[in-house]
This record gives sequence, structure tokens and C-alpha cells, in this order.
Amino acid sequence: MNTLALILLILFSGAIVAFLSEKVSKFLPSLIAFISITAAGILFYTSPADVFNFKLSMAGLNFTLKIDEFSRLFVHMIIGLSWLASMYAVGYMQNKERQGTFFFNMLLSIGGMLGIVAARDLVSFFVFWEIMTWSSFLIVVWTGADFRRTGIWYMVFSAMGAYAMLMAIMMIYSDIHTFNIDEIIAAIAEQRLPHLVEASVLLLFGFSVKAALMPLHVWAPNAYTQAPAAYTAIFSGVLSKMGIFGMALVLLSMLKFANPADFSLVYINGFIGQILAWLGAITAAIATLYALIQTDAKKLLAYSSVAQLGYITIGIAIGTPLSVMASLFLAVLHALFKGTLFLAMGAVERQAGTTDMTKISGLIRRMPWTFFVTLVSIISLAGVPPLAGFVGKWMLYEALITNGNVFMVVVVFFSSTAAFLYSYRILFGIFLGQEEDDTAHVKEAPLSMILPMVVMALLLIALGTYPGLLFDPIAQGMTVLGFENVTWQMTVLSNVWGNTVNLMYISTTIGVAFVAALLFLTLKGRKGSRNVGTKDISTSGEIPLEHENLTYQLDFFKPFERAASPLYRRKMTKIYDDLSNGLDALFDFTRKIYTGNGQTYALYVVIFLVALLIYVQNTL
Amino acid sequence: MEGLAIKILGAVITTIVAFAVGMTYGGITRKLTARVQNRVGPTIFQNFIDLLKLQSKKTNIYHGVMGHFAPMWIITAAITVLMFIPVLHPGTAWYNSWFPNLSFHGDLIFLLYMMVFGSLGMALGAGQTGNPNSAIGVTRGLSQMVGFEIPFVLALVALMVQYQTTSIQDIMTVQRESGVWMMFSNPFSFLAALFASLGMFRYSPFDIVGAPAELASGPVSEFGGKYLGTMMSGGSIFAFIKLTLYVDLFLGGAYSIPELLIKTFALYMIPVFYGWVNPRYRTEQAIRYFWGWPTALGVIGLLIAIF
Amino acid sequence: METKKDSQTIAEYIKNWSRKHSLFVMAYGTGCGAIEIPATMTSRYDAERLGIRGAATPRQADVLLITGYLATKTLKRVIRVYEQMQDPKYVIAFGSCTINGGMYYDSYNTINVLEKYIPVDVYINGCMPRPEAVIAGFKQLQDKIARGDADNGTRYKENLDWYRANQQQVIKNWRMPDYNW
Amino acid sequence: MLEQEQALLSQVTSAFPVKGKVMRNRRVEVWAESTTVSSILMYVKNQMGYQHLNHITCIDRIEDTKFQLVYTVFSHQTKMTLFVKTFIDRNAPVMDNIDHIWDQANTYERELREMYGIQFPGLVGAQEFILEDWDEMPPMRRDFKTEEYSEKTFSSLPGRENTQDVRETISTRSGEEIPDFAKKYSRD
Repeated sequence: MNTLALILLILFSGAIVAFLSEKVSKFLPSLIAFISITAAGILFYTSPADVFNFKLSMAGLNFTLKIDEFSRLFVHMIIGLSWLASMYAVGYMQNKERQGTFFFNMLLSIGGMLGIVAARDLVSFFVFWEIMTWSSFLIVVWTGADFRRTGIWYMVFSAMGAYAMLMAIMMIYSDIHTFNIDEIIAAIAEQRLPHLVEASVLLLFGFSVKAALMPLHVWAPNAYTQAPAAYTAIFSGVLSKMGIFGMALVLLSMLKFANPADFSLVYINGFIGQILAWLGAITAAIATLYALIQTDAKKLLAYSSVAQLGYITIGIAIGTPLSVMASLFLAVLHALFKGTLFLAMGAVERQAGTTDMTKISGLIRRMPWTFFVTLVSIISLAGVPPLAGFVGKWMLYEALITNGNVFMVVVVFFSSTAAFLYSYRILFGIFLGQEEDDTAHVKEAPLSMILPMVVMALLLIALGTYPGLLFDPIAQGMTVLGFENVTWQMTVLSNVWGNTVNLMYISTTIGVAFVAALLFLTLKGRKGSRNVGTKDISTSGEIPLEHENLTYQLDFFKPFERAASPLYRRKMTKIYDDLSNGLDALFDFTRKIYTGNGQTYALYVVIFLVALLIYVQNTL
Repeated sequence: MEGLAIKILGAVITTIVAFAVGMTYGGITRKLTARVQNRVGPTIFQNFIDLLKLQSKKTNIYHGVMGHFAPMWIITAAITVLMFIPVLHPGTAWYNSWFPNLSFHGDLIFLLYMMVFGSLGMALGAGQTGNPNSAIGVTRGLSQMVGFEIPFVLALVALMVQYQTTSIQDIMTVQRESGVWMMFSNPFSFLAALFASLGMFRYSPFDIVGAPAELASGPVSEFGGKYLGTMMSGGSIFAFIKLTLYVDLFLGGAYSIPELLIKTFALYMIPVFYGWVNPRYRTEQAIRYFWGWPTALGVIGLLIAIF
Repeated sequence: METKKDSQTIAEYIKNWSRKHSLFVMAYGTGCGAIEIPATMTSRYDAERLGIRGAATPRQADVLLITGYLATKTLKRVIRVYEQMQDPKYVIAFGSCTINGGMYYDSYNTINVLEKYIPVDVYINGCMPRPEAVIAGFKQLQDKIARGDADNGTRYKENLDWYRANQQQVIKNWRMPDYNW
Repeated sequence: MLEQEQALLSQVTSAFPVKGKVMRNRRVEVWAESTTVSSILMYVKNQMGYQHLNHITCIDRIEDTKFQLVYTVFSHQTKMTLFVKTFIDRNAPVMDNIDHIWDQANTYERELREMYGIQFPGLVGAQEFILEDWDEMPPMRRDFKTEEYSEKTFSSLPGRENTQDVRETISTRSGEEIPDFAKKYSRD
């Protein structure tokens, strides 16, 4: 049997088995999910690369699935993160109700994502897209909390995106009578697709919804917050990347392969790219600003995900080799560090009961491993050397600067500097600060939850010095997108102006200096060095009592908020609310025509007849 | 092998020079401040004495592992940045013998991010002490950083676009070859960066982080002894780094140590002078300050650089 | 005096020299004497020329300056601050009140002798001592440091039982936490 | 001459069974039973515009075994101060709580409770006000021997018990005369 079909079959049947097995044992669905993802992963990595082809003709349609080099990059992300998250979910979902539904949907959405990246025709693409959307929707509303704000927003925006995509697909089909993506690209190259621009814009609209781009992002923060952490890691880590995948498909495969001689088309491509890039930059800035005023760690990370997706969109939209590389690198990294962060927050939620930063503090000694992975991912997120986040940030900046998008660089720089604020907020809010008595009972999460996080954290550390490990698959994937001969080096970054950064030297210098400082500070006067608790602080001689909480948690960035208050004045949700209210009023007004009164209807008939008579009179 | 030994020796010498210069500048500032206030003031080497005293404290308190690591992070960041910054002009004799270090292997954006590394460690260490003053100080520092980073980045982007390079060495070379310093070829960007430097050096009116008499010295309020001493050394090296970076980028670099000292000292006096005559801003005032005229100047500079 | 100085090793001598010339003062403004400190630190008397400088928290401080009378309530805080300071540390008691109670000698809630509760290196008498006297006191402390006599923290640790007994006699409800020192 | 004051006095005395007198310009005092004080205060606050409670003072009349309480209220309209004075038993000092009339009375009453041991039924607030861990007699009572207590609790170091006047010593050492005005402040 075909390997690709088998992988999908394993996932989908695993989903059904997981759903049914809840009747047997509460514990079983999580195990089945883990086993089926493991099986799919083993199957994928043990098979040679050329077997992932699958063709099926049914009802006059040709379904084509194929994993090429570009899809393979995303498959790595999907399988890797899903595997770790499902391992984590075994411990995380322990003692929770309705696990069968959860794991059913989780496996379904993973299968859906694999289908999306493998799809080579628009019909199966759309089908898998909808499977992914619906299963993720069901997980978002799984807890049942706050359905109105979360579920409806998500559903409405997903539906809008899906309609736009469907319209685009139909447009393309009506032009060239095929769904096959390769044939479509060939058609574009031969300029046989008159509705290319409209179809592209509609497709991009659909993908922007998933990638949570600026005006369409309102569903994301709540949805990311509401989903259980084990799934949010996948949701924010890879599921949102499906939008990026689609954008890459449209911007880089479809529009790029258009005839360069067609001036207007090239112009349009650059224009659309610029608009998308600016939307990405604005998304990054605004979402960062909103992230740093959150008090719930998960919601903070949700906003931060939106911001990071903004960066990734910029890279794809600019479309130079370096920017695409930066974007794909950041996409993988985002899956790693945001996956880790969401998992870590899930661990905190499970162990301490909440992720509200105003309620907990000082968990560093209680959950040292969780702190370690959070620290590593936060440093990566902030883009501070020597961890991997810096590589992505550097490439993005250099791509923008060398490309001449100088004002966009400033916006991006602003948002990534402001990102330091929420990065610190999350580390401080949960792990640092006063150690309180009400968190004294908190224990470290079980090994099965720690292990996935530590694996990802170690990957982030390794990629900080050896980004080439990731450049290799990215460069291969970019070949499919039409960037031939992308040059990369294992430890050296370079831009088109020939400026380089050698990561090996950076890591070595930091390592040597740090070890020297560590030895000096630890050994020097070690007899007199004492570690004291966080209650032993100088509070003007006052002795804080046990119940007195001295941690600074509320209104953490109030001064910044005050300084940036004009930027906080408008909220996108409010605009949508106003829009829907306005539409409501409009339709309400329209409805008034139907009064339910027979005389009024008679009057309408008379008016219509008179108008008709006048018209006929005039024309005659 | 011999080359490596020389390189390591050069790195050590660079560090010592940076440390000594930074500490002495701090001492000179204290002396000058005293003279301005009609006092005698301490000797210009007072900071060295303070450091020696702090390092010879018999007991040292730390609050948890991040508190112990924080000074190391700072000094690590300081030394790393120093290694990647060209202290003198490439090509000069002094440079080739003692100060090349690793300045071929890093560029401007790397330095910008690397500078944050130390602040991050500091913030984490201050956070773990659990002192509310520390956390308030850190949030103020971070907020202020978002403030001054905008004019600073505008200036730097203008620089990089104008010279079509992101390498500091290339920027210095271009300035030398053209004979025009950046501060004259694009004065608006230079001014924007200069305003940003006011926030970077944290003298009043931008001393909201430490905020003496208000926050009990802010982030460092729980650090003493060797920890405070190490932070002080790191801070001094950072002062030297910032000054050298400004000299490299805007004042065409320096050919010799005396020239470097003159240029850096002149630059250093700007935030110090500005501080003498100004009271302290509130955080939001400081941020608004940087988002006002300095940003406008930065935008003008960037427009000049593009067209 | 000189013999003691000679008996120091060179390292100790250098350390003491640096300690002498860099005194970070935690000015604990307990009483009316606090008003003399600004005068001492600012332009006219300029204590900074001797390396004397204010410290914001006890962690950074070397000298605890008790300026004036101490209520029992304040004493608790002073002990706390003193114990949070890091060795070597010095205490300067300032004004008559710290010596024998001064004008509060018969008050029901003001301690009379500071030395019973924390070890004192230098007393500056007067009510109030003028800045000249304060600087003279600092000079005396510096001499003491240079001789290596100022081992305040050690004295406290060695006689901790005696100090604790005295402290607990005054502070009846002893709620000082265990973790503090 | 002092019409305003007389009018005030007569208004209060007509409303309540109290006696009083005009002390001087804009100062009027009334003497009341301790049980009527709160109603007098309520009355003058609500009906006569004495919105401001300046202070509550206690005087220890140990000879009469009584505490004298003085409530000082002030009118912003007429700029007059009214002193409502009363005696309570020193051995069982209980007084009406008036912090429902003026919130700030709470502070004064807590201080009186701590310093004189006067109980105010219904007074809310921590038992400790200024003193910490005080288990002796309330220290402001006149039969509390503060010097004895001080010597007992804050005893001097051995060899330094004598808190003598050192000015003699200083003057002989430096050869200066003690001026006469200084001599009369001598402790002996």
C-alpha cells in the first residue's frame, strides 16, 4: 500500500479508535494518539523520499498527493511537534474529562495538516483544510468556556477564509478546467489564467485568516488561549503555519512563475507582496503591544504568536532568497520555541492551577526544568544571541535592509524590542519574584512532560550555533519554490552585501567568558557566599510577614502603556463589533419593508406598477 | 598556536583597556559633578577603590541561581561585545597588533542584540531577588529601551543603507576613504543617535532605572559585594563599548588610543552635561521624549540616506 | 597602634586601605540627626572627597549610620538592616541619644544605649553633632579600619547570644525571621 | 462683644443639659456628662455646621481618679472652636465611640485606647497603634513611672550608669565658665 496514504490512514483511523477507546479507559485515548503519531513518524522517516506519491481518481476528480522537498520541511515540523506534544499530552490530559473527543480532533487535525502540505490539487487541499479547521474548532470549544468570544470568532473568520478560497478555486477552475496545482502553475507561466490576480488575492485572504494577519487576527488570541496547552503548541506552532505554507505557494510558486515579461503581473506581485509585508509588520507591532499588557501567560503567548507570524509573513512576502530563508527558519523556530512555551505554560497550569501571572510567582525553585526550557525559548523568541532566534532575526533584518524596506525594518525592530518587555513579563511573572506559601505545594511536572520540552530547548541551543542543520532542508525546499542555488554555511550567516556573522566565534566567546566569570564569581569568597530566600530582602528594615505579597505583578508596564496610549486606543474587535452592529441595523432597516400588513404590500404593488408604467411610457 | 596566544593576549589587553577607561571615565564624571556642585569631590580613581572594596567584602548574599548568574551574564555580554567591536581603525599598526580580536566576524545588528544579553541577565537576576523595587526598575529600563531604540535604529538603518554595509569595519573604512565622518554626511541621523545615547547612558534625566532615593537603586538593590562589583565592571566596559561604537560609526573611528580617548571623552560628556542641568523624567515622559524630536530627526536622516 | 598595622599582610593592608577610602553609608534616619547628613554630604562639607557615599540598600552598604534616638520599634528595623549588611560592616552611632539616651533618657520607648543591641565602632556625641564632628567621626572610623580593628560583624557574631538576649529584652514579641541571618 | 460665642453657648445649653462658658474670642467650652457627648457632637455637626473634629484629648486627673476628655470641634463657617469636655471614671474608663460621626475619630480613639487604656465599645482597628508588643500599664497614665521603667528596661552598660552632667567636667577641662542661664537647666 502507498506509504503516504498509509500514514494518513493511521492518523485518521487512530483518531476514530482514540474516540471509541474512551469508553474502555480514560487513559487509553492519549496513549493511542501517541502510538499512532509515533507509527506515522516511524513510517515517514524509514521510507525513502520518493515513495510519497498518491493518486486517486474518483467521481471525475483526480486527487493528487505528493510530498516534495518544500512540503517535507513542513512535514518535519508537523510530525516532530505533534509527536512531542502528544507525548506531553499523555501526562497533561491525565484526569481530564472527554479525552476521546480531544484526541480524536487532535489526530484529525494532524492528519489534515499532513494532507494540506502533501496536496497537489486544490480540491484535496481544500478538503484537508476544512478537516483541519473543523477539528481545531472543536478543540477550541472543547473546554466549553467562553464560547461566544472564542468559538464564534474563530468559526466566522475560518468560514470567511474558506469561502474566499472556494471562490478562488472555482475561479481558477472556470478558467483552465483543472485543479492540479502543477498544471495551474504551468498555465500561469503560459498566461492562460485571466483571473490570476483576483484568485491570488482571494487565496491569500483565506491563508491570512489562518496566519492571523492584522485585520483578520481577532480570533487568534482567544482561540490559542482556550485550547488546551498540549494542542495550543500544535495550533500556534504548526497549524498557523499552514497559512504561511499557502502564502508561499501563492506568492512564490504561482505568482513568481508568471511570465516576467508581463510587466503588470510582476508589478502586481510586488505590490501584493509589499502590502502583505506591511500587514505583517503592523501585525507584529500591534500584537506585541497587546501582548505586553496581558496578565494571563497563555494569552500573552497567544498575542506573541500573532506577532511572530507577522515576522514570518514579512519574510515570505518580501520574497528575496534571504528573506524567504529567514521566514522559513523563523517558522520552524517558532514551532520550536512557541511549542515549548505553550507546553511549559501547560505544565505550570497543571501543577500550579493557573497561568494568571497576578496569582502565581516564584516558581523557579519549584519547577526548575520548566524554567530552564522557558528561559531558552524566551531568549530564542527575543532573538538574543547565542540562541537560534537570533539567526532568524538577523536574516530577516538583513533581508529587509538590503532590500531597501528601511521603514519596515524600523517597525519590525520596534516590535522586537517591545517583545523584550513581554518576554521579561512572562519569565518574571511566573518563575521569578517572591516565593509565596500558596505555591509551596507545587511540584515539577512529570518526566513525560518535561522531556519533550527539554528536547526542543536543546534543539534551540544547537541551532543557535549550527543553524546550517536547518538551512539544509530549507534550502532544498526553496529549490522547489524556484530559488536555485541558495548558499548557506553551517555556522556563518551572510547577506547579499557580503557582511557575515560567524556564530561559532560568538558561541565560543560567550562560552569562554561565561565559564571564566562563573569560575571567578563562584570560587571567589565562596565561604562567605550564601543563598538566601526571597523573603530576605531589604524593605527598609521592615520584615515582610508571611501573607504579605511583595511581588510587583499588577500594571506591570503601566508607564509604557501610558506613553504608548494612542496606540492602544483602537481595538480591532471593537471595529468588527461596530461593523456587525452596523450591518445588524442595516438589515433591521431593510426588514422594515416587510411590515406584514396586506395594505402595505398592496401599496408596493401599486408603486411598482406606476413605476413600470412610467418607464414603459418613456421608452415607447 | 603562537597566533592564538597573541590573539588571546590581545583580547585580554582590550578588555583591560576598556575596563580601565570605563572606570576612569566614571571617576572623572564624579569629580566633574563634584566640581560643578562646588565640591572637592573624590579622586578620579575612586571607582577603582570602590570596586576593590566591593570585591574584598567578606560575605556575599545572593537570591537563588539567577541572582548568582546575573553578574556573570553582564560581564560575559560586555566582553563578548567588546571582542566583536573594532576598537581602532583596521589597518593601523596598533590595531593589527593588539585590537583586532573578532571584529571581522560580527556586524552591527549582532552587536545591537548582543548588548541586550547583559540587560537580560541583569533583569533575570533582579527579578529573582523578589524585591519589588528591582522589578519596577527593570520594567522602567525595558520601557525606556523601547523608547530610545527607535531613534537609534533609525540612525543605524540610515547608516547601513547609506554605506550599503552592515559591517562596522566597512563603515569605518568608507568614512576614512571618503574623508567625511558620518556625523557630517548625515547630521540628522547623528543627532538622533546622540539623543538616543542620552537614554543609553542613563544619566539624569533618564536615570529612572536606578532612580536614587526613589527605587533604592532599582535592579541592583539586592546585590552587594562581589556581585555588585562585577556588575560595576561590566557596566564600565559597556560604557566604553557604547562610546567606541559611536566613535566608530559616526566619528570615523580612531587611529590611535589617544585619539580614541579624546573622541570618546567628548562624546561621553554630552549625556553627563545634559544630566547636570536636568531633573529626572517619569518613565512615560522619557519614552515620549524619545518618540518626539529624536524620532523625527531619525526619519529625516533615513530619508536623506535613501535619496 | 603601629604594631597592629605592621602585623597586617600586604593583601590585608590593601584591602583595608580600599575599605577605608570607600565607605558606602546607609544613613538610617531614625531621629532628628538625619538633618545633619545632607549638610555633611553636600557642597560645604563634601564627605564624598573622603570616599564616603550614600548607599540605597543595606546590601551595598558598609557603614550603618544611626542618626539619633531609637525607639524600640525602630530598633527592630535597625537590627534587621544591620544583619542584612555584609561583612565587613561598621556602625557609627550619632548623637547623645545613642550613647545614654540623651534627652530621651527617661522615655518609656526609647533605648538608652545602642551598644547593648548592636556593636558600635564610633560614637559621635553632641546634640546635634555638627558636620565637622561627623567628618571627624568618619576619620576615626577610617583610622580604625586601616588598623584592622573594625571587625564589627565578627564581634556581633561571636557575642550573638548576649546581643540577642538584650534585643529580646526590649523587643518582647520576637518575630525576627530565622532566615534573616 | 462675643455675641456669636454667647449665641453658640446658649444654643448648645438650650438643646442639652450642659453647662459651659465662653473662654475667649471664638473659643467656647461646654461641660457634659460622658453619655451625652456623642449626641452633642452629632448635633453640633449636623445642625450647627461644626464639620471639623480637630482633636480628642485626654487629661489624666489622677487626683480625682478621673480622665478628662476634650473633644475639639471647629466650624469653617463661623471660624469658632467648641470644646466639649467630660469626665470619665479612671478605674473603668469607657467612652462612647464616635467614629461613625467622624471617621478620623477612629485614629484618636485608638491612640487613647493605647496610651490611656480607655475603652471605646465598637471601635474597629488593630489593638496596636503606635507601640509594639506593649504589655505594661498604658504609658501615658501618670502613675506609670517612666524613668523607673526606662532604667529597668533600657539599663545602661556596666560602668556607665551615671548619666551625670558632664558640663562641669568640660568647663574645668577647657577653662570656661558655665553661664548662669545654663546652670538652672542642670539636671540635679
